[in-house]
Amino acid sequence: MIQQEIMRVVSQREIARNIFELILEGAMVQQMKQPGQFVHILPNPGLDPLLRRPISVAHIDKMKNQFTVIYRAEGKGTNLLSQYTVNRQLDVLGPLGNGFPINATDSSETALLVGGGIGVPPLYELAKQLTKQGVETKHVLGFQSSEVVFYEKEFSRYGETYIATVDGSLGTKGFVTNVIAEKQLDFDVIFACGPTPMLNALQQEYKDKKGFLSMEQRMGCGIGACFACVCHVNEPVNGKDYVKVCSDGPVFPIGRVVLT
Amino acid sequence: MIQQEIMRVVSQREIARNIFELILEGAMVQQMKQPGQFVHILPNPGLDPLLRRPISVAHIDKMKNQFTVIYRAEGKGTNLLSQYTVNRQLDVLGPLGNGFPINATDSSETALLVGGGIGVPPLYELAKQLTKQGVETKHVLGFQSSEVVFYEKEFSRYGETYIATVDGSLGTKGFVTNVIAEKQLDFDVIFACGPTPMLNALQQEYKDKKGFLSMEQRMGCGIGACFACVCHVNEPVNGKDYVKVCSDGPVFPIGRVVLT
Amino acid sequence: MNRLHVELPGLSLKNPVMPASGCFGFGQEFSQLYDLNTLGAIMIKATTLEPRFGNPTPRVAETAAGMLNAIGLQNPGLNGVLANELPWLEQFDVPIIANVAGSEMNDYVEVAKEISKAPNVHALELNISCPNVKKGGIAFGTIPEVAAELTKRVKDASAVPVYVKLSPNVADIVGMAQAVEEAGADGLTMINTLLGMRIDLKTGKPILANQSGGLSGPAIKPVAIRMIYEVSQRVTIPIIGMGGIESVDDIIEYLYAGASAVAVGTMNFSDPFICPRLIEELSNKLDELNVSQLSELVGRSWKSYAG
Amino acid sequence: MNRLHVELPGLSLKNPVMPASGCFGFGQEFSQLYDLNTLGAIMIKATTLEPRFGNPTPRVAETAAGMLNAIGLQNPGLNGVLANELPWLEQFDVPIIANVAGSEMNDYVEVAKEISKAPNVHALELNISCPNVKKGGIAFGTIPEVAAELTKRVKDASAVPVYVKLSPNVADIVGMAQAVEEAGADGLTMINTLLGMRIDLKTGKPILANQSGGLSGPAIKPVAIRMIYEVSQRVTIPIIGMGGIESVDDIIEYLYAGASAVAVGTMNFSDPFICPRLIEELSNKLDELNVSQLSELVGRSWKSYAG
Ligand SMILES: Cc1cc2nc3c(=O)[nH]c(=O)nc-3n(C[C@H](O)[C@H](O)[C@H](O)COP(=O)(O)OP(=O)(O)OC[C@H]3O[C@@H](n4cnc5c(N)ncnc54)[C@H](O)[C@@H]3O)c2cc1C
Ligand SMILES: Cc1cc2nc3c(=O)[nH]c(=O)nc-3n(C[C@H](O)[C@H](O)[C@H](O)COP(=O)(O)OP(=O)(O)OC[C@H]3O[C@@H](n4cnc5c(N)ncnc54)[C@H](O)[C@@H]3O)c2cc1C
Ligand SMILES: Cc1cc2nc3c(=O)[nH]c(=O)nc-3n(C[C@H](O)[C@H](O)[C@H](O)COP(=O)(O)O)c2cc1C
Ligand SMILES: Cc1cc2nc3c(=O)[nH]c(=O)nc-3n(C[C@H](O)[C@H](O)[C@H](O)COP(=O)(O)O)c2cc1C
Ligand code: FES
Ligand code: FES
Repeated sequence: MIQQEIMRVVSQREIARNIFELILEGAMVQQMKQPGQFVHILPNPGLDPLLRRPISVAHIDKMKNQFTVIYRAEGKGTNLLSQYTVNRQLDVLGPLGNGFPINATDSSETALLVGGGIGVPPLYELAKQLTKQGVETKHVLGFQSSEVVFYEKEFSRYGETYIATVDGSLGTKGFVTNVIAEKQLDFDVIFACGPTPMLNALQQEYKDKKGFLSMEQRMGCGIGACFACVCHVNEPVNGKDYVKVCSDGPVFPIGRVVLT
Repeated sequence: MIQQEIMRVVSQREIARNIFELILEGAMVQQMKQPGQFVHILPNPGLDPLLRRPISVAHIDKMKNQFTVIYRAEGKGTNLLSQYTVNRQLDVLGPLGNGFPINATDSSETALLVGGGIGVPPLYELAKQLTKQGVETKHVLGFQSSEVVFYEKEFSRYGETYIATVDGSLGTKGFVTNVIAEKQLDFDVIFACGPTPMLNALQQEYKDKKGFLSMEQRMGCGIGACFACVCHVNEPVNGKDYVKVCSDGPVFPIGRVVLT
Repeated sequence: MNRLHVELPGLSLKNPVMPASGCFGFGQEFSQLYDLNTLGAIMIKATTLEPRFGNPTPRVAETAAGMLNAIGLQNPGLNGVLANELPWLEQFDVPIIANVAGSEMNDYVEVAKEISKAPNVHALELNISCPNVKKGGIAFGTIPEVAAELTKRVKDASAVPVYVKLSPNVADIVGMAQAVEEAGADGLTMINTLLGMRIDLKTGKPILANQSGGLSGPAIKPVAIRMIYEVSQRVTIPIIGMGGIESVDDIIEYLYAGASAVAVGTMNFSDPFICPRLIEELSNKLDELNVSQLSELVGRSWKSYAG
Repeated sequence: MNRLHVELPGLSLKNPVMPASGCFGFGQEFSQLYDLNTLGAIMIKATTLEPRFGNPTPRVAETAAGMLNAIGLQNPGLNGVLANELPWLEQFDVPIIANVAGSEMNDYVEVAKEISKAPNVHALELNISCPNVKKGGIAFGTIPEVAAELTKRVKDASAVPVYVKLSPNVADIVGMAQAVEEAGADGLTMINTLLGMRIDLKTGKPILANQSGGLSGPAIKPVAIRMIYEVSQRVTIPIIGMGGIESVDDIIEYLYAGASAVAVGTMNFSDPFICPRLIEELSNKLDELNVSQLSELVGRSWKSYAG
């Protein structure tokens, strides 16, 4: 069930340049089902900024009633968010959307998790849950440069982890697709989250593979009511020629959504 | 000189129902000349609320680089202001306006200080400075009810202090004018700050006395540039048929401004 | 007697608060959050004759105390709404106000005729003011003669009262209101969005794929209040007011200005529970204001009243 | 060569940032805060033929990310401005843009004729859009034929280039802009305020003594951007943009939309040092954007450009 909750800030720290890891506590955590779901955070009470910000759930700790998000402080809202200190309260709506279907993989299979920039966070909870299920996971994480790389060690705990940076300052120089090609990575199912050009490249390359892509769109409501976040689909789904990223997604089977 | 300064909150406490005493620290304090001047406080960075709030200086401590304001948390801005805790920073413009001319009184005279509600604060620094000059001060302070009375003890330190409350829950029942009449208070010069009807009553009653009234108006700039805060005058001043409360005032000689 | 009750043409509202069209879909999503029976009414998303996909994305952009949208009237079309959306809404005891849009007058007339027959549709909201479609939309909303003609034809076709939704993008809102009143409108809803734009500093291009969009939210409230204040004194039909409502004080301000009921749009996104919350708070507010009937507040800003 | 330099009819600006009319008086107050020589230009408060006291108070009210004003063109009149204000401003090396207002066409013409002779007045800003005066003002700003006629007559009388200040309270801003361009305007300034109102919940009456007033501040920025985007593509004269500017990013957004220079109004009140601050930041921003001349940015949102 979707809840609106005033949650407590458990911790906040800058883990790479302008990249923040924020841990929140509250009852909503019990409702979180899948990696890849997101929450809609109001960065400020009051009217400026006005809208909530969609941020993926990066780690769930049901025992402690806590979950983690990782985000880049970029615009007005995320910059305000980065100023929240321990014990301050934050208005969160969630959990929202449909995440990565972890049951789509069985324990004999290998999963390739591909993340780009701030698309990396939801893959962390995914890696954890897949590993727990006995699935082997490999991780390819792409960033602009070494300064904004985060969670390399954390991912390594769950499986082989490769880094790509656009400027070559860490790992392979170039994009995640370069790494996959160069290392000739083998896998049965692919899970990806990141900028649309990255998803588009993966969708073209692996359209015949089993795979799931998590999308981004500018959002209004975050719950499916405003039609802000629609995408065209390649074939009608439930008689509709579109899907809503917020409530039908953000995760879709590879090949479903028209990416450009 | 008018300064814009990011000042430090030294303390904030609720001294009566919804009435807050806030002490701020910064270099601007050295520029404060007269009791009755005010500062223009931005209750929040960002755009909501947008405008500064004019608040009178209630006490100046040049030694410590600190000054005090006392305000009622009422609307959006003052409610936000009341949430500032120690060591937080506040954007203050000031000191603004022309305050009470303490040299208009000499030490042989008696001054009557009349305040209504949130008009009381600037009289406190005035009482202090007049007393220091050897002027005898009497204080008549009017409030709605006992719950919102503040600084009675503090004023008593400088001179006789009478309280009026509209509901009679403390002191004389009624208005400050009732007290003055009832106690037959004698004085050479009157200083007043409070709601316009109170000032109007005083101006009519004591138009032939030496006196100074501090006015309120909704403000834009606070420095004389926008013409938001003008009042008609009974006789032209410097060839003008109006004064600006923010830069010509907020204190005017009794009889100068048209009050209605 | 329920103090929040409001009686308007075709609408017997248990309270004056309803979600605004386009900000609440057809109710299904919000029904997962709270009981829709609490609402005074529901203004459903615009319905056009044919299904529409709407505009490319991005369709929304944030602005200071507001937002822009260019959804482009995405909706499943008249048949889809009649077959799926309205029947689903029948489970609730809430009057539906159907927002009707189109590119040609005939489209409007056709949609109005059919949708007004649905049992739970108690009124139509004639959307002559949508800024986000290339044909029709706002064109109907800026020329009084065209708006009047359209109103007349829809009114003739409709089985229920017709409210005309006015565009604020005009120099003379009173003239527009009077034109549609004369043409037979049973009520007005105002305001729709102001035309606006934001440019993406990274790309240098407009953020919205549609370039411009409709500005809504608290930023536009003063424009709405001014227009309702002016119009309510010059027409005799009631007004449902909207534009940036986010608090119970805002509702009171709208009533004082001359609105008889209100709709909440954008703020449903920041606070999805806003409608039931405002309805609850409104009751307390009436105690505070010491009024026995909501209607006493309507038009207070320009009516002289005792007390 | 100074990268911030902007060349406009009558105006050779060392940078594109100036205070907007009515938000800076005649400069004296702000001169106590910083050196006015830093400014690109100064748009002084509206000057009318006779002195005016303006409207009763309250004259301002706050709104979400904006404010309303109904000052009512208080000013010392043509003679006062010529005798005191303009001579005082001569100490600064800053071009003055004189905002001209009136109730009758003849008033405008008379003021334009005389004030344009002042040595430091380099351009006029024809205020056909003030919402706060009963006669004239906005009436001139909503009817293209009237605006054109006024522009023509003022242009004939003026010794310096004439910029016409457009009102956003119209359905067709492009039509208005083209009408005044054809009538001889040398430039446009846009936008003036939107008409708005707020009601005082304690009294039930409008907060402003004048009832309605002009909405300004960040709330209106998307409306201004949209109008400048549309107009700049359809006229050949330059535009000075304004409406809610509060950051250097806002300035870039205005330039991208099609403005050649910008004015800052309301935000002078919240941050009295905003103009010099923005001018300083703008220089760094050009480094960041890697442009050698500000003018390269003008109209980027609709011009196709390499890179
Ligand atoms: C389902 C989903 C999950 C996401 N998960 C993460 C995450 O885990 N970590 C992370 O750092 N970012 C994530 N994002 C992107 C994040 O929402 C934006 O970076 C953020 O909204 C930008 O807000 P701002 O205040 O920094 O920028 P502003 O420029 O102030 O934003 C203005 C408006 O545009 C919207 N907006 C701007 N950029 C984006 C964007 N890229 N995607 C969607 N809306 C945008 C904002 O939400 C806001 O409404 C996610 C986006 C979606 C849709
Ligand atoms: C020279 C001067 C000195 C003042 N000194 C004090 C003081 O020492 N203590 C104190 O409690 N109050 C003082 N006031 C009044 C104080 O400025 C208002 O109470 C305050 O601005 C209200 O802001 P808000 O956020 O509570 O209300 P909101 O309703 O959010 O205010 C909205 C807008 O209206 C303006 N406004 C509302 N009420 C008033 C008012 N009574 N006077 C002027 N502007 C108003 C606000 O400044 C703001 O621009 C003084 C006012 C002036 C002009
Ligand atoms: C995302 C969005 C979609 C909208 N869609 C419609 C619509 O389909 N039909 C319509 O008449 N108005 C539509 N509107 C306008 C609203 O109904 C309302 O008139 C306007 O937003 C002002 O109210 P607000 O400030 O409370 O949002 C839409 C507004 C938004 C924000
Ligand atoms: C208090 C105030 C007074 C104004 N007076 C004038 C004026 O005399 N002449 C004029 O053309 N515009 C006047 N304006 C409009 C501004 O010049 C500007 O066009 C408008 O406020 C939008 O810019 P902003 O949002 O930056 O304030 C005034 C605006 C304000 C807020
Ligand atoms: S954000 Fe509103 S439908 Fe997806
Ligand atoms: S507040 Fe601007 S002139 Fe006084």
